[in-house]
Parts: sequence; structure tokens; C-alpha cells
Amino acid sequence: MNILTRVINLPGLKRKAHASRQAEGVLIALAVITLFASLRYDAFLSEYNIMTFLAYNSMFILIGLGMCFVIMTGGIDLSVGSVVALSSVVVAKVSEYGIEVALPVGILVGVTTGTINALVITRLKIVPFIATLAMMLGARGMALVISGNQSVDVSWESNFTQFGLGKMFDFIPWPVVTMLLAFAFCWLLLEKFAFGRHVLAIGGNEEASKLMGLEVNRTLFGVYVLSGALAGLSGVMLASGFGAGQPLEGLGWELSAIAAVVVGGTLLTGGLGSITSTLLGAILLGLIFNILNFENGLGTISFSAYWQSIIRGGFLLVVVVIQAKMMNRKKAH
Amino acid sequence: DLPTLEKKDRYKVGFAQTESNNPWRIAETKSFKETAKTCNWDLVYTDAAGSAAKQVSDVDSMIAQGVDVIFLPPREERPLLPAVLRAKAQGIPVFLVDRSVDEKVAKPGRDYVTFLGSNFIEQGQIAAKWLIEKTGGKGMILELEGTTGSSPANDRRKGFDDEIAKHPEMKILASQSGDFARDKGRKVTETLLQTYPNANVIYAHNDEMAIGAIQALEAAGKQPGKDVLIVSVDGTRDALQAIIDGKMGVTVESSPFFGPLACSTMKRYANGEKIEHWVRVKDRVFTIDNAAKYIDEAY
Amino acid sequence: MNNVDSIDLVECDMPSMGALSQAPEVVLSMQGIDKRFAGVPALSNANLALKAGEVHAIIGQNGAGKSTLIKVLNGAHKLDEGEIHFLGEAVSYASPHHAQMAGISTIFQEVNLIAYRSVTENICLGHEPKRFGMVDWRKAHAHARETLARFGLELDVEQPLGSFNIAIQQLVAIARAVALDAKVVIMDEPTSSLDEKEKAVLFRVIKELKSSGVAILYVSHHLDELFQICDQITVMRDGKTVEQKPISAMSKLDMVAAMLGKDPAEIAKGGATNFAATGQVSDEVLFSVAHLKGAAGLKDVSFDLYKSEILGLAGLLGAGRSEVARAIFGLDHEMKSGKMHLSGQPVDFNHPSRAIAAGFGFCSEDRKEDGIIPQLSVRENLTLVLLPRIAKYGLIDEAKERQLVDEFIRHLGIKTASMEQPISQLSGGNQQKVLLARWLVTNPNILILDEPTRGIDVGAKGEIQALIRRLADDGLTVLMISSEFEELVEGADRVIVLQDGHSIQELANEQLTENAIMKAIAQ
Amino acid sequence: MNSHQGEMKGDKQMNTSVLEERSKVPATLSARALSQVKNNGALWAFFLLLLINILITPNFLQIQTLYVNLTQVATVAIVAIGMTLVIASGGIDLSVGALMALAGTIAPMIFLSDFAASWPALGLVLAIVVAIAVAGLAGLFNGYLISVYKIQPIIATLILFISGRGIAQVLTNGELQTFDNPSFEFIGTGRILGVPVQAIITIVLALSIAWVIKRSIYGRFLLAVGGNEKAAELAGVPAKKIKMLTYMICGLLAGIAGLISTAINSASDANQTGQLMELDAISAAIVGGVLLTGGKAPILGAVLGAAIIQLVGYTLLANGVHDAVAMVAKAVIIIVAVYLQQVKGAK
Ligand SMILES: Nc1ncnc2c1ncn2[C@@H]1O[C@H](COP(=O)(O)OP(=O)(O)OP(=O)(O)O)[C@@H](O)[C@H]1O
Ligand SMILES: Nc1ncnc2c1ncn2[C@@H]1O[C@H](COP(=O)(O)OP(=O)(O)OP(=O)(O)O)[C@@H](O)[C@H]1O
Ligand SMILES: [Mg+2]
Ligand SMILES: [Mg+2]
Repeated sequence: MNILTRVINLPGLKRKAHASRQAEGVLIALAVITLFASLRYDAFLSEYNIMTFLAYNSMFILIGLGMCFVIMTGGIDLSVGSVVALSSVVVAKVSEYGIEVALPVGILVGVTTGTINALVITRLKIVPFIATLAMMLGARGMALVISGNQSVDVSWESNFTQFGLGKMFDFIPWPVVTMLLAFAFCWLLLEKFAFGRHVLAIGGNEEASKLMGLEVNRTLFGVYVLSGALAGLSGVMLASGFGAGQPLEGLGWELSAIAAVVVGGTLLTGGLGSITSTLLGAILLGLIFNILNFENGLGTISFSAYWQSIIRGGFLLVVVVIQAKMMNRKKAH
Repeated sequence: DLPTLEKKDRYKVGFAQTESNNPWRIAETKSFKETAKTCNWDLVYTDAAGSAAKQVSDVDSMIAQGVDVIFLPPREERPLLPAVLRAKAQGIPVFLVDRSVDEKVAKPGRDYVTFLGSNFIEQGQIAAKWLIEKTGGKGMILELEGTTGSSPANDRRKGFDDEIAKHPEMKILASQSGDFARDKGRKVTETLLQTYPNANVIYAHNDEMAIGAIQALEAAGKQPGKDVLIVSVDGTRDALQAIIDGKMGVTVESSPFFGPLACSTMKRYANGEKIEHWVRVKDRVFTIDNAAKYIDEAY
Repeated sequence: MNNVDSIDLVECDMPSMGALSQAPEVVLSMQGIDKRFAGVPALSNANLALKAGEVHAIIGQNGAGKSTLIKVLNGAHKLDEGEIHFLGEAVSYASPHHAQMAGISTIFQEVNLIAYRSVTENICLGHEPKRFGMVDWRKAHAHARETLARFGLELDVEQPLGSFNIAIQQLVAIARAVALDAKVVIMDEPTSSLDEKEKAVLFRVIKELKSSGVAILYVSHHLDELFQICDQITVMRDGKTVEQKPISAMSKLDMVAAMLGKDPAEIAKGGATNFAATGQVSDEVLFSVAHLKGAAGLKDVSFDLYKSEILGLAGLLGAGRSEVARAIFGLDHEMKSGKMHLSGQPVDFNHPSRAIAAGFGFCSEDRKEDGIIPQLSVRENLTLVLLPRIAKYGLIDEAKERQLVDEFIRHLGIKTASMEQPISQLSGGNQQKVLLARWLVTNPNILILDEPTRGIDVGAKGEIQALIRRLADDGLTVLMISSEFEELVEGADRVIVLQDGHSIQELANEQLTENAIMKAIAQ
Repeated sequence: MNSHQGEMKGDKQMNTSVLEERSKVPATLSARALSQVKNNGALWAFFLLLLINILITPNFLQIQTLYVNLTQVATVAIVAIGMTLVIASGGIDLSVGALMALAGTIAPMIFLSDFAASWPALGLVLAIVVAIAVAGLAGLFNGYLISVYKIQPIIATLILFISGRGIAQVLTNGELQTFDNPSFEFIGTGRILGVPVQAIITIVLALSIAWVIKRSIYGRFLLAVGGNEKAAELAGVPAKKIKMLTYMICGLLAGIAGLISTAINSASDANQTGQLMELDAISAAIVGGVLLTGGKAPILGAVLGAAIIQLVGYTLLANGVHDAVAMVAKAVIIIVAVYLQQVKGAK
């Protein structure tokens, strides 16, 4: 027995430490950038900027959270951007019945596409990348067909637009409240419920999870449906916060979501991940746009759209290279 | 109850461009940037990269920065409403440029100052009328649509199609999207020409696609301008050259040079003048008669 | 049948075996089992009867169909023909999970757990104790600790499993399977990555299970250990079950004879192992290592390797043996320090390709992780290292490739449908042979073998051992790592004992006995 | 070193067995080709599409239809070949569209320059070489991030996906470069013996790369790295170099495609060239039978996949089906094609 216990204190991967260090890393980056921006730009920390920034980015955070779960299983969901568009279109069509109807309908749209994704992945055994790539095309096509190729009017008479434009206590925009609730839900799901454990287990080793008797398919189902549902919810925000169902919106959102998850330190190979860092990652990426807008406002340099994309790409490069260096160094110790 | 604009020497002006991926938009941005110098503006320029949602967020960041006035070419009619309403609520006058927003919810003179721009439907109509006159009301038409779902595509289609529908001997054989892009316009034309060899007119929603169509025709051994008549909208330099070369029939101008108009309209507003609800841009029609004259003005 | 609810209650009590604890009865029987892969039979008319409270061994050559039989039983594969009865009912499981729910737990040949997750999670996954619908971590950890305590293991259960060595992982896998209140526990080569001490722990648990009426199906190539724990033996050959006898009625020789389908007398002539140190070692130091220090468990290792000798590395799991091999071979280069000399010249490889160019070969211990390339065929796997040498201007000489592959398949008796079969479809032992062939075909000067006979049947093991010896006699120098002290004592000319990343002793000649190694390690 | 021994031993036995081998090889080869046809769901899909078109699409059986499809499929097919290699190495490349734009932008900048005005031939060669080389370098950059920093391919290539096009746009200020340069346009619009040049380029590239993959060490190493990188590394395969090389080849091919696209349009448009190409190329590679887990590189399959996707688009367009519906159809095709392949593969 002494022999056995002697070897147990080997250096190894410490998940908790890893995740929290990652969160710390993103948090520090976020703090530094915020500090820089608040010193440089006058109105950066104004209530107006903070609230509109958060409200707009809530949509991205939602799909980022869903994406985080999917990626933790070792999968990917390329369809979320299109699903947001589809949901926004469908929701706009029912907006006259008020948010009480529209909200569940929007989520249902996402649940449906998520279910189809899950069926294709678990039943037809087609890898997530391909299954959701097809859904990316399919949902976009559906959105255009349903909307008749143009953005769809929402009702301004019902309480529908209140959801996207109104504020709780006249202070926090409802999208932000919704996003925070979704965040709390996802956090609990991952950290406190067996479901989250199974998600991580499957991402860690799907074969083993199967052999250990986990209902792998059921968990995968849950994950893709969750991702779909959050995209659907994001679509509701899009329709109600911008006053239209938009079949062409959401292009490339899946890539921003993936980037947010990765910047948050979640491994694309699955098995490890953090909800908190995903939230922070999404905010960090959104902040770049905000800062570029403020920078242009200073009038000293005006970044064209082209320079903006170069800067965004460059920022992503810096983040992932630093991250990679940290990871590789950790391995060396 | 519109927000007023005080008279100042120098204004902080927001210009929230929708995207910069085609010559027309680039020319529009350039026009605003040049006007900023001549009209004494501090320009706050943003680019929404084709996303209506981001454009709203861009406007929000301008509001946060406390601009005096916002020029907004809304990417789409409806999704930009919240931005217009929020700017108004923060006391910032908004001028819509080149596209309008849904009049049911936001009205000029109440929620925003005015709309500066052309009439996309009318552009389609003008193109159709020219065509009808030229062909005597006969023609087999292929239509190259703009980006599916975008308002110029929808309007230019509506204006054109409605006019054509009045003439029984004109028929739109096929109508497909070429995404406002030369390459896609070429590919779609190549395919449609195979299926409809009898087509003798091509109506493109913008000049880039029209140029693509010319290339497709030439590759298929047909003579653009003779075998197939080409009608388009925009008035780019390449299109005017094509008209001069006899490859294209007409292009209806859709001018991107809004800067000077923006400057003068804003000055009028600051002076307390009442602004009409639609500051119309006079769109010219370029044909073989005047193309050579205007080609140096084109972008 | 058991259901999930009762699993939640496990709480580490010994499974209560009320009905089963009486006179042994057949709990599980398999009759006339046929299984074909793409038309090629892997099992034909296999039969098995398993009684409560017995440990039943299945033995057979590589590719005889042992693993397939087990996979058919627990639902990992669908059988083509035949019947399975469990507790008197005809059963057919859709997956190992279903079998497990019904009371048949399997510990697979390759450790199949989740390295990133904690020990607790690996034990409790699928049946976490819950409070208000949420996982009750306190209880879960306690449960994990108790479960492991039965194996005499005290681990920090909140650590990721991957931070423990493979033996611990194997024991955790066993603990998990056993904790599920199983009536039948299947173990496919459970000891292949355990050392003596750990084996003892495992055997204790097996005996405990047995006494509480659990039936155990046990697959192993280590015939000696069968005598310690088994009651019944079933011998498989070419997909058939050719013999079933109580172990008392069989000698090791009988077993080998039955496996090979030969006459015991004929086998007896050959001797138990084909390893015999010849003692003709030159005194020319071909390669030397001084104060080698590297990743994880490697702290200070020095030794000399003489030309054409077989040098053994002994030690417990985690002593750093594999790390020595990896460090020499140019892996984990960033973390390495120390000096190495080849024929007197200082060398330091930063990539395996450098080591290979200098005449080294390294057959690693982890077949699945850093051995086979599953999508590629036997041919492509076998010639991977050799490739640059049978190519001109970057183009492969395919005729030569085929010819060499053909030769080695025959030479090593690799059981494969053709050289174009994907290696992933070969049995574990045959995969190992292909990997060995991958290096032998390059004709290296120094060959490092990390557990070369792991998972290889006695017959082939003997052949491989003999082959290694023959090559050594022809001038090949071998550094061999093995957890089987017997193999080291018989096969190696000298043995270096490692402990905790240090080389602590050298044993040679008459000093070299199993006892001596054991004593050195226990220091 | 006695490593020659093995070869010598081998040589001796070769004399005896090589004769039988010779006679066996062609037989197995043709048998394999046959079974490939039988087992290839994509090939069936392709023939089915042809049949449908012959039945319903007007003027389908014309040589011009073939040329139209050949010219339209060329760029996707070329990029799909590169994508197949990258996927076979276990990765993915999102940046191909941006690299097309980059190459397409750089070439005209060079042959429209003053230098090229005085040295037209040299200017043209330089334009083509430099443009393709820049795309190759960008691919190498991807490969470097992926193999040295071990950044996930999807993220590593996302960087150039985002900013690669931006670089091209900055170079031209986003403006179109129109040109009139018949020798350059020949890549896009020329014909050799009546066959469009870019079709010939595609076929030559496909066949030569397929041959290289099958016969060369690089090909074998690529599949090994894609199948199990750790194992390959341990067997002395220079995995990093192989990966970098692979991404570089993918970049080079994207560069060639970018030039073709620019040449056809007689204009370079940094904004539009190669837009959404990554999706088309990935779809083509997948329909062509590449495994996302790596270890398989069906080059000709990728070309076939591109042809199928092209033909689907052509069919729908020619029959007046709108873009939106075409998207849904494409989605279904991808799923069906991949599913059929898996079913066939499992048998
Ligand atoms: N998935 C598969 N596809 C095709 N053939 C297979 C597959 N799995 C096993 N086989 C074949 O079935 C035969 C029996 O294999 P099995 O794994 O049962 O052997 P084993 O007795 O467990 O051998 P070992 O001692 O080497 O583990 C082998 O010839 C093997 O090649
Ligand atoms: N890449 C790695 N990262 C972290 N730890 C490692 C790594 N490789 C090995 N270890 C740890 O270092 C210890 C020394 O391992 P090593 O494999 O050398 O032991 P060994 O004596 O060869 O035993 P075994 O028989 O298991 O191979 C192991 O217990 C293992 O857990
Ligand atoms: Mg086995
Ligand atoms: Mg080891």
C-alpha cells in the first residue's frame, strides 16, 4: 500500500487550477483593457455605454454559452448564427401575441433545430462539424424562405419589443437580465448537476463514457438542444431588440462564439471548460469593437473597416499565442 | 419635438456606415470623409460590416460619445428603428442616408430629421421604362438580383417588375440573386444563358453584376449590347465605359456622393429651417448620349 | 434484474448476494456463439459456462477470440449466431451499459476511463449521489474513498485521474466495475499493466468478490498467475472453445499445448521461455547515459550499454523507466538534462528522427496512444519508420515495401487477413507484433523495448524473446523495460534497477535474481 | 552502421519473390479501383444528378454547358484539394477565401505597376509567382501556429480568415482593380484545344497531387500524422514539418484559385474574391469522402465533391429554384452523401 500511495503525488493536470487560472487570465486581460479604455475615452464607463454594450453582447454571450457546452463534449455547433436568424424571423411573425408567446416560440425553434442536429449526430452518426454545417445552410435557407427574403415586421403594439428594448427597474436592460439568468443556469448545470459532469466526461473520452454506462446519446442530445435553445433565445432578443426578424443576420456568429469559448480557455478537444471564462471571453471580444469605435471618435486616427478586421485578427492572434505559451509552459513543469 | 441642433463652428458628426465591401459604399464613405474636412466636422466613423445589429450598437457607441448629429445609412428598413429612437431620446438629431426606415414606427420630422436619398423603386422603374422604349415593349429578360433580402434588391426588383408586367410581350424568364457581385453575377448569367438561350435582355440590380454578365456573354460567344441588351443601376466608371464601348445600354445613377448634401442639409437644420421629409437626390440616367461626358465624375 | 436505483444505494457495502450465495449454479452460459467480421469468422461455435463464485479463466493465443467473446457477451458486438443465458434467461445486450445495468461489469483490455476527470467522477459517473437534483460532492468523494479503500488505495480523489499512473488507473477501473453491484465481473488482461504489489492487491479483491458469490471471467496471458486465483480454465483456439477444465486438472504445459493445439510432449522440449542469456557480451561501451534528468519521474539515471547486450531496466510502475527511454529517444526534449554518449561521441537527440538516424529504435509501451495509426493498414503501419530508406526522390518503392512486409508478417506470425487490413482490426497482441516489426524491419543498432511482450500470448512471447536474443547475438544492442521480473532475469544480461527516478543498483550474473530485484526496489 | 543489412537481406529475397509480386500488383490495383467505384456513394450521386439534369434541364447536353460547369467548378475544386490535405492532417483551414483575395489582389498590383509597364513579361511572371508565394507563406503561417504553438486549427486559421481579407483590402483601399491584360486573363478565359484553361489546371493539379499522396513519403507521412500524431512522431515522422508543408500547400492552391478567379473577372476585388469559399471547399471535401478525424486524403473524391456541389447549384439555378431553397437542398445533399458513405464504409 505504501508503494501505491507513493506514486500518487505526481505532477499532472489539475482541472480546477487550470480553469480558474484561465478565468484569471481573461479577467486580467479584461481589467487591463477596460482600465486603458476608461482612461483614454471619456464616456467609456458611462452607464449608457455599459448598458448598451452588455445588451448588444448578450446575444453573443448566449450562443457562446451554448457553444461552450457543445465544445466541452468535443463537438461543435456551426449552425447557431443561422438559427438566431431563423428564430428571429419566426418570432417576428408571432410578435403580435406578445412576448409571452414569442419567447417560448423562439426557444422552440432553437430546440427544434437542436433536435435535428442531435438526431443527425447521434442516429446517423455524422460528425458534429458536418451535421451542424448542413444545419447552418438549412436554417439560413428556411429563414429566407419563411421571411420571403426580407426582414419581417414586428408588432410595436404588443409588449413584444419591451423584451429587447425595456429595462428592469428602469436600469438594467432585459436582455442583460436574461443573459445573466442563462449564465447562472449554465453555471449550475455544469458545476452542480450530473448533466455537466457527463458533458465533460464525454468530451474527455466518449468511448470510455459509453463503456462506463453513460447515456452518451442522451447527453449529446441535451447539449445540442441547449445550444439550439440559447440560439433561439438570442433570436428573440434580436427580433425584439432591433424591431425586426432578420433572415440575413447572424452571419459568422458561430465563429465569434467559438472564438469566445477558446479565448475563455476551453479546449476544443473537449473534456475541459469553464462557463465563467466563456462569458468573459465573449465580453473581451466584444470590447474590441467598442474600443475601435471610441478610438475612431477621438479623431486622431480613423481606422477603416479593413484596419479594424486586421486589428481584430491581430488581437485574436496575440491572445491565443499567449494562451498557447502558457499551456505549453505548464506542460513542461 | 425633434431634437434641435445648436449653431456651432465645428460639429462632432457620427457616420455609421453599414459595410465597405463594394465600390458604391466605399465611394460613399470617401464622400463623407472629404466633406468632414470642407464642412468642419470631427467625424466619428464606424463600420457595421454588414450587420444591422452591429450598426445599432455602433450608433449606441456614438450616442455614448456624445456626437452632435448622426448620419445613418440604415442597413435595413426595420432593424435600425431602435437606434433612431434611442438617438432621439438622447437628444441627438438623426439624418438617414441612402435608405430609409420603416415609416410606420419612425417618422421624418418627428423621430428623425429627414431622409437623404434616391428612390430605389424609381430606379427600377426608370430602367424598365428606358428598356420598354428602346425595344418597343418586347423582350425576354434575365434579372440579376442583388443580395437576397436587401432593400435595394427588393425595391429595384419591384419597380422594374411592376413596370414590365404592364407589357405582355415582355417576359422575365428568370430572376436569380447575384449578390451584387461581379463574380456571382457572371456565374449566374453563364448558367441562365445555357437554360434560356432566347434571352435578349439582362437587367442587373447593380453595375458590378452587369459587368459580370458582359463577361459571361462574351465567354459564351455572344455580343453584349447587340445580341443581349444590358440594363443596370449605379453609374460606376466601369459601367459608363461599357456603355461607351457599346456593351451596355443604360445605367440609372444611384449616387453615393452624399457628403455635400449632408453638409448643406445639416447647416439648414442648424439655422432653424424646416427640412422637407425627403431630400431627394436627382439620379441621372447614363446612356450612350451622355456617358462620355460624365465618365470622369464616376467612381 | 438490477436497476439504476439500486446502484444509487451502493455506498460501498459489499453487494448482498442473498440468492447467489448457495450452491454454485451456472449464472451465465454461452452456447454456439458465432461472430464474423466482414465474413471472416472471429468466433465459431464458442461455448462457455460460468458458475457463481468461481474465477474462470479464458486463455488462448493472440487473435484466438478472447476479447471478441467478451465483447459479444456484454453487447459491445452483436453476435451472429448462438445464445447467451444469464440467470436462466436468454439475454442480448445492446451495449456494455445495458449489460452493466443487468449485473455484468466489464474491465476492458485498454484502460478506458476519462483522464481529465477526477477519480471521484470516474468512479461515480452515471450514478452520482444527489441532493435536490444536484450532485452531492461530499457524499460522492466519500463513496469514492470507501470504494478505493477496499483495494487498500488511499488517493486524493479530487485529483484528475490522468495525474495517476496507469496502474492506479487500472485499479480505479476495477474498483468502479466492482462497486456497481455486479454478479459477473469480466476482466480482460487486467494485470498487463500492474506490477507484483498491485497484482497482489487485485488478487485479494478477486478473492473477496469470489467469496461473496460474484462470478469472474478472467482473461490473461500470464499463465502462472492463474494458479493463484482461478478455478476453471477455458481454452480458445481459432475462435473455438476447445477445452474447459478445472485448473487442478491442468498443468502449465497442458495449457500451452491446448492453446497451440499441439502435443504437450512436443512443447516440453522447447522449455518455458526461449530467453536465455548467453553471457557473450563485449566490453565495448556502445552507449552511455550519465545523470539523465527529464520530465516528471526522471531525476538522475546513469548507466552504460555494452555492445550486443540486453540490458534490463527494472522498477516499479512510475519509477521512471519509460521516461529514460523517451529521453534517450529525443522526446520531451525541452525538459531534459544530462549527458549521453554513443560510441564515445556526445549525442543529444531533439527529435526521434535524429535518434533513428543514429541507429536507435524505440517500441513504446502504449500501443493505442503512441503506437498504432488506426486508419492505416498493416503494411503502412509496418513500414512507417523504414519508409525513407525504401524511397527514391521521395517516392516509395512499393514492390520492395510489399515484399518486406510480407516477409515480416510471416516471420513474426502476425495474424491478419491481408497486409491491407486496417491495423485497428487486429487483435491486441497482433498489433503489438506489427509495432515490433516496424522497428525490426529498420534493423537498428540499439533497440529500446518498453514492455515488448505486454499482451502477447505465451507462444508468441517465446518467439519474440527468442528473436530478441537472436538479434542480440547478431550484434543488436537492446535496452529492455519489463514489469515481469522473470523475463528480465532470464532474458537480460544485466539489469539496472530504478527507483523514484534514480538508478539505484546494477545487477548482473549470479546477482541477477528475482529476489535481488525485489530487494533492491524495496530499499 | 549495419542498417544496410536489412536492405541487403531484402534485396536477395526480392529476386525470388518480386516476379510473383509483379503479376499480382496490377490485378489488385484494378480490383481496388473497381471496388472504389462500387463503394463510392459520391460517384452514384454524381451520376444520378447527371441523369436528372439530362431529363429536366433544358439544353443540358451541350458542350457549352460542360464548359460553363468546368469553369465554375475549377476554383472550388482546387481549393477543395488543399482542404482535403489539411483535413487529412487532422485540421481545417478557414482562411482559404481570404488567401484567394490576397493573391488575387497582389497579382494585379504587380502587373499594373510601372515596373511591369516597362517589363511586361517579367512583370506578369513576377505577379503570378509573388501572389501565389504570398498565399503559400500565409498558409505556412497557419501551419506554424498550428504545429509549433499547437493552436487548434479552427482558431489558428480564423485569424487570417478575419484579417487576411482586411490586408488585401488595405492594400487596395478596398477598391476594385480592373485591368486589361490578355496574357493574365488567359488563366481564366483561355482555351487549350477548346478546353477551358482553368479546367486543365484543375485536372493537372488533382492528378499530380493524388499521385504524390499515393506514392510519396510525404503522402504516407501526412496520413500517419493525421491518423495518430503522437505515434507518427515517435516513428520519426517530422510531424511539424509535414503539417506546415500541408498548410502551405493549401495556401498555394488557394492562391492559384484566387488568380484564376481574378483573371476570369478581369478585375480583382479584395472584398468579394473567395467569399464563403471555405464553406464550399469544406463541403466538397466532405462530400468527396474525407474523414474529419484525419488519416484519409481522397483527392479525386474532393474534385468529385466539388463537381457534385457545382452540379446541384447549376441544377437548381437552371430550373429557377431560388437561392434560399438551394441552401436547404445543399444541406440535405451534404447529409445524405456523408451518410451513404458511412453506410457503405461500414459494410
Ligand atoms: N472490429 C474488428 N474487425 C475485424 N476483425 C476483427 C475486429 N475485432 C477483432 N477482429 C478479429 O477477430 C479475431 C479475434 O480477435 P480478439 O481481439 O478477440 O483476439 P484476442 O483473443 O483477444 O487476442 P489478444 O490476446 O491478442 O488480445 C482477430 O483475428 C481479429 O483480427
Ligand atoms: N507526459 C507525462 N506528463 C506527466 N506525467 C507523466 C508523463 N509521462 C509519464 N508521467 C508520469 O511519470 C511517471 C514515470 O513514468 P514512467 O512511465 O517512466 O514509469 P515506468 O517505470 O516506465 O512505469 P510504466 O511501467 O508505467 O511505464 C509515471 O508514473 C507517469 O504517471
Ligand atoms: Mg484481446
Ligand atoms: Mg513505462
